[in-house]
Amino acid sequence: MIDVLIVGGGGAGLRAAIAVAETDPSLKVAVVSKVYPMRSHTVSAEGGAAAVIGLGDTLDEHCYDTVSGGDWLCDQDAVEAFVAEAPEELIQLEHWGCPWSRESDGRVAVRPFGGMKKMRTWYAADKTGFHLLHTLFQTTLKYQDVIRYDEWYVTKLVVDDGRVHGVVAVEIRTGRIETIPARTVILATGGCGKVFPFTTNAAIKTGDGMALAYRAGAPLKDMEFVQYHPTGLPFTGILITEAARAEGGWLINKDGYRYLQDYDLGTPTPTPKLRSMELGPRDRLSQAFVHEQHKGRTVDTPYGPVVYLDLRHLGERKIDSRIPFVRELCRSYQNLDPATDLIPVRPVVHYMMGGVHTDIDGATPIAGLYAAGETACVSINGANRLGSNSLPEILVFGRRAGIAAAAFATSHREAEAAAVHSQGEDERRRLERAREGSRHGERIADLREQMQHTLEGAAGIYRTGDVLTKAVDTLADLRERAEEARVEDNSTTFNTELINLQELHTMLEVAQTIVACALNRQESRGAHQRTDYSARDDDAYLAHSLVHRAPDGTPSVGLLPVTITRWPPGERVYGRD
Amino acid sequence: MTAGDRATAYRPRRDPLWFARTRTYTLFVLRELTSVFVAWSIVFLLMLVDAVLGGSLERFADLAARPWMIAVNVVALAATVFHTITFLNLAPKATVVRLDGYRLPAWMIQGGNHSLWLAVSAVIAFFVLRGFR
Amino acid sequence: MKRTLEPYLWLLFSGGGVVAALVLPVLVLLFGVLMPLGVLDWPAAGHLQGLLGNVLVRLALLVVVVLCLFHAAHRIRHTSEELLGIARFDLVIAILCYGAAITGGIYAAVLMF
Amino acid sequence: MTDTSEAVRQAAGTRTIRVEVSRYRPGEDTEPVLQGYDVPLMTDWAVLDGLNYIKDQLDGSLSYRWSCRMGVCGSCGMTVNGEPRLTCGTFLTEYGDGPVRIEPLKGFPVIRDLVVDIDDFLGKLSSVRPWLIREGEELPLTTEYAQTPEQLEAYKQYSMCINCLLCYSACPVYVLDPDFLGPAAIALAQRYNLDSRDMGDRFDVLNLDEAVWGCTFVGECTRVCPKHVDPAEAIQRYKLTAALRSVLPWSKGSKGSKR
Ligand SMILES: Cc1cc2nc3c(=O)[nH]c(=O)nc-3n(C[C@H](O)[C@H](O)[C@H](O)COP(=O)(O)OP(=O)(O)OC[C@H]3O[C@@H](n4cnc5c(N)ncnc54)[C@H](O)[C@@H]3O)c2cc1C
Ligand code: SF4
Ligand code: F3S
Ligand code: FES
Repeated sequence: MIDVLIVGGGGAGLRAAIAVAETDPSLKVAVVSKVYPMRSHTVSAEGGAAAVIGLGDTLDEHCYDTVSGGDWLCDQDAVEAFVAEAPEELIQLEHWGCPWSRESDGRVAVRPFGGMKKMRTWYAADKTGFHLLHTLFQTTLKYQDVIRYDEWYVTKLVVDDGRVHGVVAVEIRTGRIETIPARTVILATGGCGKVFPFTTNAAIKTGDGMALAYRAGAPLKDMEFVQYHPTGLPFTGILITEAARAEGGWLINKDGYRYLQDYDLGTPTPTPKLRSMELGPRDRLSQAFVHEQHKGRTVDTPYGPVVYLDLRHLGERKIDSRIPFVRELCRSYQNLDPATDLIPVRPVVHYMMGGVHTDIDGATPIAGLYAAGETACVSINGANRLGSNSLPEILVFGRRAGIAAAAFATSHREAEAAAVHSQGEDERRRLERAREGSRHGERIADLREQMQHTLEGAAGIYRTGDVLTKAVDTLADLRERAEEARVEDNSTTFNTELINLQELHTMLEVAQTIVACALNRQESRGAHQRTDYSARDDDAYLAHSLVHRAPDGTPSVGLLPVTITRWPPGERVYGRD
Repeated sequence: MTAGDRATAYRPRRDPLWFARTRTYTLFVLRELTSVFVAWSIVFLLMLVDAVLGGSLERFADLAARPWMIAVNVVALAATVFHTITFLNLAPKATVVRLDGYRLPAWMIQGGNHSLWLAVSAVIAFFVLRGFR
Repeated sequence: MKRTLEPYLWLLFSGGGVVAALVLPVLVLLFGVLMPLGVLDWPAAGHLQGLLGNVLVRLALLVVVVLCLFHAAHRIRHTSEELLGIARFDLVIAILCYGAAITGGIYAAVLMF
Repeated sequence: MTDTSEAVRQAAGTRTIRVEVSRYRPGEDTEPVLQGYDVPLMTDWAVLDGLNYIKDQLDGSLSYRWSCRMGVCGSCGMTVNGEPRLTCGTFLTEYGDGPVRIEPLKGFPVIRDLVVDIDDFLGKLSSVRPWLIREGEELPLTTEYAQTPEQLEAYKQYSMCINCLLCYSACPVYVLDPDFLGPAAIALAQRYNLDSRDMGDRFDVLNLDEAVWGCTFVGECTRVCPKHVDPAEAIQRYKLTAALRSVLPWSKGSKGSKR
C-alpha cells in the first residue's frame, strides 16, 4: 500500500515527492506520470520564477502585485503564504544545483516581469522551467525509494465515503490496467490548455487531474479564468516569453506604433518601466490586441491577425545572453532572426488560473486527496496570474501538499478498503470495452477539434451570454458523440489512441465547467471579460466560482467568498504612478 | 514490468555495414584506419635504422624505390597527414584551456598545434638533410 | 573499486597520437617518397650513422617507436572490434595488439642499443 | 498547440509528400515494416505535424511520442531518412519531393511503431549521481551559494541536455554495446563535476571500461545533438581527468580544475 501517491511528474509532483521523502523516509511514495517526468510541461517554462530577495523589495509589494494582478480574486492568506515561502523554495532549488543566471559577484540575478513593481524574477537564461524541472528530476534520483510509474496513465480516483483510496491506471507500454491502493493521493497533473485550439501548452496538457477530482466529487474553482498570453508565434503557438519584453522588447501594430499607450497602460519609454506598457499584466495586453484588431491595425496572416514584437533595438549581444532560446525558436520555427526582423505574435491560450479547489495545504474536500500546481486552485492567481508566479507556486504548494499528505498518511493507517477492488474492476471493464474499439463513430481528432473551436468561440478573450449558452448545448452534444467515438487501435502495447480518447473525455468535462462558470459570472474581471457585463461587480461577484458535478453529469456552479486579509479591493492601475 | 513484456520488444539486428551508412561514419573509420599506416611507418623506419646501422643503406634505397613500395608510402603519407590534421584538430576537446574564466577558443589551440607541427617537421628535415655536416 | 588499465593505455595512445602527428608525415615524405623518387638525394650513409650515433637521437627514436606502436595498437584494437563486431574477444585482441607493440619496442631497443 | 486541421483545410489542393513510416505491432509483425501515407506538404509543417496528420486523419493506430512541439521536452526523437532528429524541429520541406522515411531511433529496442525503450538510459543516468553533492554544513535556506557567471559558464553547456537520446542513437559504440554508459549520461556527470558548488566525486562510475573508456571518439553524438551539448567533448575531457588521476594519484583531477 502506497502512503503518498502523486499523480504527475512535473515541477509540482516532483517537489511534493521530495518533500515526502524528506519528511519521513519510512513512508512509501510513488510518482505516476503519463510521460517520463523530465518530459512534463514544466520543461517549457521560459521566463523565470518570482520571489523577493532583497534589493529594496518587500514581501508586501509582491503580495500587492499578485493581488491586484489577480483583480482581487486571490485568497490573500494563500498569497501571503506563497510570497513568504517562495524565496526559500528558489534558494532550495539553488542548493540542489539549479543553474540560475548570476550577477558578476556571484549572487542570483533577477529581471523585471509583467505586472511586478520590483525586479524579482529569478531566471536561468530563458529556459527557467527546463532547468528547474531537470534539477528536480535529477535530485529525485537521489531518493532511490521514490517509486516511479513512468508512462502510466491514471484514469480514475478510487473514492469511497468521502475518502480517497487510490487510483486506477493503465501502464501504457503493456496496456495493463491496475488499481494502485494508496492512503493519500496528490494530483499534480498540470493545466488544460489543449481544450483550446491555439495554445502554448504541450500535447499532454489535457486537464486530467481536474476531471479526475471533479468526477470523484471534488469541486473545481474559478474555471472561467483562462489566461491568454499576448505573444505566441502564429501557427505553432510557441511562446515568446515575457522576458523578451522585460529585457526591453516592444509591441507594435501594423503602423509600427506602440499601441499599448492607447489602453491605459502608460506612456512609452525607451527602456522598460515596471508595471507599465509592455510590462502590464497579460489579461490587459491580450485585450488590447483584440481592440487593435477591431480597429484594423493588426496584420492579417494565414494563421490569423498578428502584431509585432520588436527586439531589434536590443542588439544581438543582449538577445544572445538574456534570451537565447527566443532567438533559437524564431530561427527554427519562424525562419526569422529577432536581431534583424520583427516577430509576428498573437495572443495564445497559456495558463489555467482555475482548478481543483484546495486550501492552503493543497487539501481538497475529499479526505486524503490533495492537489498542487497548475491543476489546483489554491487561489493565489485570482482572475489573472502574473507571469513568473507559477513556477514558485508549483514549488511552494507542491511541498506543502507533500507535507500535508505525509502527515495524513501517518495518522490514517487503515487497511485497504473494499471499494478499491470493486471500483477497480468496474474501471477495468470500462477501459477494456473502450479498447475493443469501434469502426463506426466519429474520429477522436474531429470531435476534439469541434470542442476546441467551440471553446475558442465562446470562452476566448471576450465572452457573451448567448454564445456561452449555445456552447453549453454543443458541448453536451459532443460528450454524447464522444462516447461513440471511433477507435481503430485495439492493441495492448503502447495504445496511444486509447489514451487520446480518455483525454478527450477529460477535456470535454473540463470544457463544460469553463463554459458553465463563464456563463454564471455576470461581470468582467481579469481574464474573464463579458461584453454583456463589461464592469467588475464586487457586490455580487467578489467570490470564487465553485463548480460541482451534478448526478446527471452536468456542472452546477455556486459561489464561495474570497478571503481578504490586508488589501481591500481597489482599482487596477498600470502605467500611472 | 515482467520479462514477458520486455520480450515483445523488437531488437534490431546489428548492421554489419554501419560504417558505410553515413559519410561521417566513413570518415571516422578512415581516421581510425590511419593507425595501420602509423604502424607501417614505424616498420619502415626500423628497416631504415637497421640498414643504416648494418651498413646496407644502398639495398634499402633500392627496395624503397620499387614502385609498389613508393605506392604504399604515398598512401602512408596521405594517411599520416590525415591523422595529423584530425588528431591536432580534436586535441582541444580534451584540453579545455581557461584564461580568466573564459574559454580559449578551439581555433587558437588548433592553430598552435599546427604551427608546432610545421616547426617540428622543419627541424627534422633540417637534421636529416644537412645537420652535422 | 574496479581497477582498469584503460587510463594508462589511453595516455600512451594519446602521447603516441601526438608524436605520430608531429614526426611521421615528414619522415615518410622524405624517406618514403621524395628520396625514392629521386626528388631528393639520399644522404650519405655516414651522415645518417652520425645522427644515430648520438645517444639522445637514439633515445628519442625509441620513444617515437614505442609510442607510435602503442597508438596504432590501441586504435587497431578498438577499430577492429567496432568494425567487425567482435568486442567479446576483447581480451585476446588486446593481448595481440599490445603484444605486437611491445615486441616491436623490444626489437627497436635491441637494434639500437 | 498546432491547429493542424484548420491549416489542412486552408491548404486543400496543395501538394502532398509521401511519408513512409516504420510500423511494428508486437504480436502481428515479427519485424518492422514500412507503411506509406500521403501528407499535405505544408511549408510550416514539421515532420511531427505530418505524423499528427496521419494519426488524426488517416490511421489512428500509429504510435509515437511527442509533447511540447518546441524542441525542449526531448520526447520526439526518431530516425528521419537515416538521421536521428527531433521530429518537431525537422521540416517536411527539407525533403522536397519525398519520400520521407521515419523510423524509430536506432540502437534501442522497439516497443511499438516509433516508440523505443529508454529505461536503460534512465538507469545509467541515475548511476552517475546527477545531483549536487555537498559535504559538511549546509547553508540555511536564506543564502545562495555564490557562483560567478564564469563559474556558471564552465558547466552550462552540459546542463542543456534534454535527454532526447539522439546521441545514443548516433553512437556506433552504444549501438554495438548497450553496456556503454553513453554520451548524455557522461555529459550530465560532467555537468555536476564542473559545477563550482559540487563536491562529489564520480571517478568510480566514470573511470570504467564501459564508461568513458568505451568511447572511441567517433564524435557523432556531438554532430547530432540538437542542443549543442557536445557530449564528445565532455567525455574526452573526463578521459584526461581520469588518466591524470590514475598516474598522479594525489591529484584530485576533476575537483582540482574547478576552482
Ligand atoms: C510555454 C510556457 C511557458 C511558461 N513560462 C512560465 C514562466 O516563465 N514562469 C512561470 O512561473 N510559469 C510559466 N509557465 C507556467 C508553468 O510552467 C506551469 O504552470 C507549471 O510548469 C505547471 O507545472 P505542474 O507541475 O503543475 O504541471 P506539468 O509540469 O504540466 O506536469 C504535469 C504532470 O502530470 C502528469 N499527468 C497529467 N495527467 C496525467 C494522468 N492522467 N496520469 C498520469 N500522469 C498525468 C504529466 O505526465 C506530467 O508529469 C509557462 C507555461 C508554458 C506553457
Ligand atoms: S546530449 Fe544532446 S543528443 Fe544527447 S540526449 Fe542530450 S540533448 Fe539529446
Ligand atoms: S559518438 Fe560515441 S564513441 Fe564517443 S564521441 Fe560520441 S560517445
Ligand atoms: S515534441 Fe518536445 S522535443 Fe519535440
